[in-house]
Amino acid sequence: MNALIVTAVLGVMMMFSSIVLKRNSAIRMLAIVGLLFTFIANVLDSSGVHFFSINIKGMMHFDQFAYFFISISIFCTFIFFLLSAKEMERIGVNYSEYFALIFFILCGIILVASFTSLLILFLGIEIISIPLYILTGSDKKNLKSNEASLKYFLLGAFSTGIMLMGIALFYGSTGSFSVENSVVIAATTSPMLLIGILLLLFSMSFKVSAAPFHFWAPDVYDGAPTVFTSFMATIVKAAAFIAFIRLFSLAFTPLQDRWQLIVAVIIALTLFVGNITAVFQQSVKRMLAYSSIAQSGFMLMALLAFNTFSVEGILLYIVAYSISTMGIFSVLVKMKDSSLEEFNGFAKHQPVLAVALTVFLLSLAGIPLTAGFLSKFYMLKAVMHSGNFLWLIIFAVLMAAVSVYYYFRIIQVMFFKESDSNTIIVSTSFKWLLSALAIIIIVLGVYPQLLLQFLV
Amino acid sequence: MPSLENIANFIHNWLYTTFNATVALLLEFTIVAILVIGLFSVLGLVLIFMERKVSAYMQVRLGPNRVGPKGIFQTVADTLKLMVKEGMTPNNADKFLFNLAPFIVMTAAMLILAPLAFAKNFQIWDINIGVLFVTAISSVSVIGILMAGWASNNKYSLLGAMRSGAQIVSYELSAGLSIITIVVLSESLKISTIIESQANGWWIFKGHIPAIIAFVIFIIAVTAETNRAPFDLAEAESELTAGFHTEYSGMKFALFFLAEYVNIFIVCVIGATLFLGGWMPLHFGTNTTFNEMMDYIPSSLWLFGKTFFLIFVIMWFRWTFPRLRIDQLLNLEWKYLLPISMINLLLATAMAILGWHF
Amino acid sequence: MIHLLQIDISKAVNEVENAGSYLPIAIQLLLVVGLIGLMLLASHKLGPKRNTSDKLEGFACGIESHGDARKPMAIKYFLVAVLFVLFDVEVIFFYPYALSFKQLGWDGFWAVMMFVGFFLCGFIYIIKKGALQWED
Amino acid sequence: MGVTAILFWILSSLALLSAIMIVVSKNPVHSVLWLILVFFAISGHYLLLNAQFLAIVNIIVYAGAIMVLFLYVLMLIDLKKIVDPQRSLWIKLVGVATGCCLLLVLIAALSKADQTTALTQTIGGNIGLVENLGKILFSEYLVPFEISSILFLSAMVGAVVIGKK
Repeated sequence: MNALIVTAVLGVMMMFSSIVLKRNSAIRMLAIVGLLFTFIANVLDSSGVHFFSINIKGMMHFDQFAYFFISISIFCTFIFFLLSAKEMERIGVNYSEYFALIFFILCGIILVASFTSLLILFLGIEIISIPLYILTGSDKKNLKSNEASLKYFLLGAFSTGIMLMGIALFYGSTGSFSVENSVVIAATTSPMLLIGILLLLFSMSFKVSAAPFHFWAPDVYDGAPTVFTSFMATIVKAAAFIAFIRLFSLAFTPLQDRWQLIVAVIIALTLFVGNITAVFQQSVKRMLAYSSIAQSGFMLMALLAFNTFSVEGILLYIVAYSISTMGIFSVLVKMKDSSLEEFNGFAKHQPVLAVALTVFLLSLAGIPLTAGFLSKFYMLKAVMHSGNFLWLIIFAVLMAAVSVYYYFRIIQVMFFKESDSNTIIVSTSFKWLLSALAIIIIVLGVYPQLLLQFLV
Repeated sequence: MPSLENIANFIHNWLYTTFNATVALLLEFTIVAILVIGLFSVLGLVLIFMERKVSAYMQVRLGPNRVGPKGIFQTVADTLKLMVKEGMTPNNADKFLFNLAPFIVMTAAMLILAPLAFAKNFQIWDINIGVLFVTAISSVSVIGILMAGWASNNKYSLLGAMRSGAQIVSYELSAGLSIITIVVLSESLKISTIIESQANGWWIFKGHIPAIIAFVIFIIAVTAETNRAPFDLAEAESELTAGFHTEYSGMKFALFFLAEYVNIFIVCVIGATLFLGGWMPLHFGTNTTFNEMMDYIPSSLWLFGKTFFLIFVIMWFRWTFPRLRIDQLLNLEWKYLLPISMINLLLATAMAILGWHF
Repeated sequence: MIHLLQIDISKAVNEVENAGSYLPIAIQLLLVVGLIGLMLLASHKLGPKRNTSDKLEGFACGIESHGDARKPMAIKYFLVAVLFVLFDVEVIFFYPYALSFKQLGWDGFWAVMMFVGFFLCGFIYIIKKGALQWED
Repeated sequence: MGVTAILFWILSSLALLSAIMIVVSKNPVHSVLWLILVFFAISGHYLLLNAQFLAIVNIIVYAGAIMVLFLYVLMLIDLKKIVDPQRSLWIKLVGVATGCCLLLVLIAALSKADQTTALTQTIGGNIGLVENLGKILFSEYLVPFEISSILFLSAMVGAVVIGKK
């Protein structure tokens, strides 16, 4: 609860920061310090120091997993600010508003990480979505950004409508918004409940851009300003996953056999569409958009099997995926455009960055010794433990092999192509930060307990 | 004492003793229908005549004085003229919407009449959400105005409609907030209960400063909502010809015109009901002689007296204040009236929780 | 006590106890629509019909009208409408509060204060940002 | 068939008809007006359920406020310039087929639901009255209510970011 209120207040503060503070760097500092404070507040909260005592009437429940995930997203946002906060200046004049919106999104993330009532889930999803529509369209002079924003808004509103319908059916059959097994068990026979679950499944699949509902993702990720794409495709997406998994693991496990196969099919489709389409992309940004679809296929596996492996796996996956993707995007932001040629001979100009990027790409591809490998391994192991879906595991491994192709293509152009003398200018601190992130990826790949020990 | 209540009672009893229930009900509907239509025609005629005379005397002229004694049949003649005028639909207008718009505006205006109490126990429809109903239906009429402006396909009309829409929706906020102030004090949305809560004093007297502030804001807001001067820039004659109804003629124009006056009447009745006690006579504490004297005046007279006083005030505004610009108009609402009425409402709530009002 | 229609409806339409209380307004609606229709029809029948193309042109004070009237409007109006929607929702939330604030007491009051406080923050922000400034 | 049932069918068919007209009309302004009619029909349904507050809010916020916003948005864009993109017949057919599938599933599920017997809650249900709703909203559902203010704030910021130069 600490973090929720702190982020809300910080959001309001950021709204006013441009009126009080004149310099962009001061606004940026305020945001970073505020985020640090939020992190501390959340850690204190998880260890029993509550700033506020609010009767939440059982609509939210902060368990260790929720606290941990909230900490991770705050941490990732912190990294995001360090890496790319400066780049936001180039998008438009509303610098402080972007921070305010990001803080509001964090609010939504905290809500979806801790809800036990469908009302809170809905509010959380909306609080995440509405600022995102705006951030997507924040580059107002750019037609592509506008188009992406409108597309995202229309499809997002449509999927929210479906979600509301699902919630309504859930409420109609159970008489409660509460996300609990007992509520669902009491109404298992109701066909209305099943349809409700199905609609919730579809709308949440839309939010995480799983396959038949992924059509918005490439256009939106491509059209949005690159800085915000990196935020959307990582932290926000992770939050949508957590909401998805939380909803289904808390409430719908009694009906698992009814929806499990659908989820398996969605996963297979997501893996297929994401990986195969990514192969044919010429723009790195668009390729990353498809790769993020492909990665959601793996993350969705946590939905198939709820066990310790999947819980640990999904958190590890989120960290590995978010850090790697943000790292790549942070370099991409600095490029002139996002075509593959931009990376020609990158290793010659920026050897440190090139190595760091290589680590990120390897992690995304799931090469051993990186966190990406371990997280994929955890997910597959979780599915294996649940006993069914051997075909899915084989298919997933196959698709991971395909993914290696398009990730390695970037590595190949970076190291083995001649440069066209276009360099990017980066500060030393940026290099340090990116190297540190690469080291985190490797360390987590070798010793994941470093992260997962907090989960106990 | 022949009050409206007694007459209604008498008719009701007579109907139910003479006919069976269904027929009596149908007859009652018919009577109400005739009454509503009658009220409308009389209202339109009286208010337009009043407007002309008031403006005339404010400007030291005579006003209409040819048709009938003192010109009282002038508006009747005008209505007849409008009836036999040709109702045109411009060629490049959206024919369907163009003809639908006056319908919507007028329907909205007439529906709001239903929950109003015209005298003691004399009310067409006493619903438990009376005030809310009024707010809801009045928020629909702006659609009709926007529709008229858009359908006309005329630049004046469209601009007038846009301005009018922005103005009406903006002022709806503070009008709503000041209505809620009274809802807080009387703890009911039912019009009859609100009036009864003022039996020992009108809210404007009992409600301390919040009620007075709310009253002032309400009057300003409804003046703007009915597009009256000084807020009449939606149909500013000197710049926009006639605003959103530039293209309308004949009966369709008459409907807009009538709706405007009916709306003025309605908001004044609501103002009188909420703040000035509706049909409640003026009572002073325990001064029984005075109170009984006041009770002797029929309740309908009280209501119409208060209403026409408010209407007169609104007409007075027209000849006192110069027209605002659109930026001044929106500034007034968004920068002053809205925050003031919001804080005023909270003040009234705190006061009501503490039980400080009488 | 007689509200001319109210009381009898529940007798006549016993089955719909609560929803039945809306019958008067439904009848009034029909009546009003019929009346207005009648008025329009009457004037249509009474009035002359001599249509010429000049007469049916859009009115532009005698000069020829140029181009289509439905040109894009200033975005200011849109901003006003968006803010109106937001504040209207806030005003709407006051209605249920106004009817139940006595039972809710100070707890409810502070809850509403917090809600309004957030809104006032937004309000000040809008004013400070000049979102409602008509001239740039 | 009682009066409630008759009203229900009238309102439902009105809502469905207007909803279809929204999709079918060529002129977006006409669509908006049909949408208003849908809202009124839905409000009628709320009244049948004795949910007065929802019915009124539906009219004030949706039919009043949001439709005004829609009309303003339509007036912001140059309707003449927009050429209706020619969608292929195939796409249209697929759309209709998908919609019908959803409809079929919903009907199949809802027809088996035991709630069909309780058609409307005109008698007895009074949670939708304004004061009862207030009591629940400001006690039981206080947390979501407060959180919704964050949603409004972000919408305000959004309006400024998008609408202001």
